[in-house]
Amino acid sequence: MTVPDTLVELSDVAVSAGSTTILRDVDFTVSSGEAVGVFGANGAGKTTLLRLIATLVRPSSGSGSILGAALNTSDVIDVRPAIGYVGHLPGLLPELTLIENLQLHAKLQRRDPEHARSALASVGLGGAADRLAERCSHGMQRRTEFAKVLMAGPKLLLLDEPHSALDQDAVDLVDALVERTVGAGGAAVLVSHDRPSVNAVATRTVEIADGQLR
Amino acid sequence: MPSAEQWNWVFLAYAFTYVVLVVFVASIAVRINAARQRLGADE
Amino acid sequence: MTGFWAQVAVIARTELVRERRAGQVLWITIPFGAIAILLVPIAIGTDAPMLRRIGPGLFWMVVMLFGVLVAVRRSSLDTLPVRDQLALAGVDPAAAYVGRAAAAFVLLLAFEVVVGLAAVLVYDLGSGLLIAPATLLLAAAGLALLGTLAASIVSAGRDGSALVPLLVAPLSVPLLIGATQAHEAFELGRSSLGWVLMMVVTTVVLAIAGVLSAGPLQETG
Amino acid sequence: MTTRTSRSPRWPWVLLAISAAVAVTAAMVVGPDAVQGQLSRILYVHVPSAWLAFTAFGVTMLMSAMYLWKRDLAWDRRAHASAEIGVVFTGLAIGLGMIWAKPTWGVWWTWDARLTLTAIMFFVYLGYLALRRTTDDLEARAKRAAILGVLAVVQVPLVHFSVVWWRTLHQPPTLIKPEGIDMDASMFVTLMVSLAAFTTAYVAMMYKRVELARLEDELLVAERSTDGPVAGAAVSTPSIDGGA
Repeated sequence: MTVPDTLVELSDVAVSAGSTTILRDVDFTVSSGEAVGVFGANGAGKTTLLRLIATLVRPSSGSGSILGAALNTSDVIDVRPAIGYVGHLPGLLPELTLIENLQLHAKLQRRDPEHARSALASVGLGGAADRLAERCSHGMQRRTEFAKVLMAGPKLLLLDEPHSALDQDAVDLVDALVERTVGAGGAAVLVSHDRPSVNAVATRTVEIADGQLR
Repeated sequence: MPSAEQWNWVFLAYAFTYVVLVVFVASIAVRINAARQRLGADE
Repeated sequence: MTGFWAQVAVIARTELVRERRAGQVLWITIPFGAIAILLVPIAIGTDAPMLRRIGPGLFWMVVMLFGVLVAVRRSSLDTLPVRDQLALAGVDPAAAYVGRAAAAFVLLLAFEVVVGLAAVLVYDLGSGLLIAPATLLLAAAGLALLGTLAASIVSAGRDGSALVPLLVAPLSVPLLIGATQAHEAFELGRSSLGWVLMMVVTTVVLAIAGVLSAGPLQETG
Repeated sequence: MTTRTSRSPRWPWVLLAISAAVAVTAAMVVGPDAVQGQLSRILYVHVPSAWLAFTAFGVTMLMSAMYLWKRDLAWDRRAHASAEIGVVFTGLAIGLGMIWAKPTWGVWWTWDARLTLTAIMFFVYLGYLALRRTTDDLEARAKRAAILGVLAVVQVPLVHFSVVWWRTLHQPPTLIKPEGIDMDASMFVTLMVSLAAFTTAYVAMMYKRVELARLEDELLVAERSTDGPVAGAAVSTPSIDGGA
């Protein structure tokens, strides 16, 4: 797919769950080649902002577009394969092996599952490919998530606390992934409460507090 | 069945109806009061 | 449209692989159903002609009440991180619903066969029970669709697993009546077609309801 | 932030007191039925409660559909209120049916198709109410309950049809049915008066129960916003790190 210059555009967006407002007055733009770091305390709305950009949360008001697809329309389904989202908690099926998890994801996206093994090897999990996800540590599961992203080669990278539970090797790997995506004309949004770890790769930073960007 | 005995069943039915409806309405009233009190305490 | 059915197949296969590894239905639900068949004569008496007469009804009751547990089983597909990943992988919520119901259908068929065999042996039932593959298939399909739908309706809340059987049991009445009456009609040499058709209609209605509500149920919040 | 809920009006209760007084008087003075004798007076409470049970569930279905269409929680509260009232009237109808069945047929329970269906409905909506207790997220709760409310719409006719068909094959209708009573004009008028009184009771209860639902929702919101970092419509304050 062709990548528009503006990958993320949110204007005056609010998100509420029940009667609680989680995000409001959000104006946020991410252009091609940017890696934006978003900092804020726990509960400030970081994760919701990221899930909003990932099209997993619907805005309750305002408008926006992700990779050229307007939010709140069915167009977002078409751009989802170009989004690489790694949440705070690993989204692996515990009863499947690591390799099966990657293959499942590839099959659902109708991509060739063949590269799963090499993707796992490149995050240093080549030897654990046939281990059940539930028997892997949190860090290993997060590495597997990054292998998933590596296989898909997304245009828009969305990382929640990208360095948590990772050792230095994996941190370097994640940073390289961000730089590669951004270098190829894509963009990345990294949210964290830990400023130094993300500053290294971010081209720009914003702060979030009480559901508002500033 | 003699008429008097039939009347007993009729009274049972009406008493049952009365009790069920009154208890239900009372339960709504009690719950409303409890909710109002807790809301008041919050403010 | 091929995408839809490919997703259904992938989801169903994944669910079955999960079940093969966890073994919940095979090692818990099915033995539980089989022992229920054994408990009834202990409770009401071991009179052979009576058991032969009430056996088919007991079998269907065990299928409806205990088979629900197949749909209740906790699935890691329900956790938020996994749902996020599936949504981003482009999974159609309706395909996920049909896929999970298909897996539940396979498991329920296995449940029916094992418990049915137990009933045939213990209650000395004739061949009548096994000559009704149509009712076995339809009951499994209907219960799978209904149970999966009920499980996804309650999945967001607490205490969900206890609630599913309460939601499913009253709404499964047409399936229970259809299955037992079709069997009885068959035994009496009458046509079971009407009862089977009723089960077909119920199954179709449940499938439509499940597919239509899959989208709204997946939206979070 | 919390809008003070207005209290539900008093006039339905005044109307109810009057109509109930008229209805009970009428039910006591109207002539007894030739076959059933004084027992026929149970008709004037049994039939209206059964009728209102089904009406209340019908209202729940309508309000559920309205919620799914408009996504306004006010519809959800009406659906909830009506379901709870419906369950009470269903329980009442079943209880009264038993009180009537015992002196008439000598048993508390008969497998009459309508009675069986009423009992099943009771459990369907008990499940509906139980479902509502499983989450505090207002929107998620409303959506799930509404979907179940609509699922009941499509499934209950099938339940009804299957039960009726099942009973017609298994039980020749030889028993005297409540509706089999040969009703003269005075009995019919009394039944209508009673129906009006019950409907007034339903309306009055709806006002109160919706008020309660509104208060409970407000309470949930208030409790959430006092410990959550982002208050509903409050002026934003600088957040303290780790404030969540």
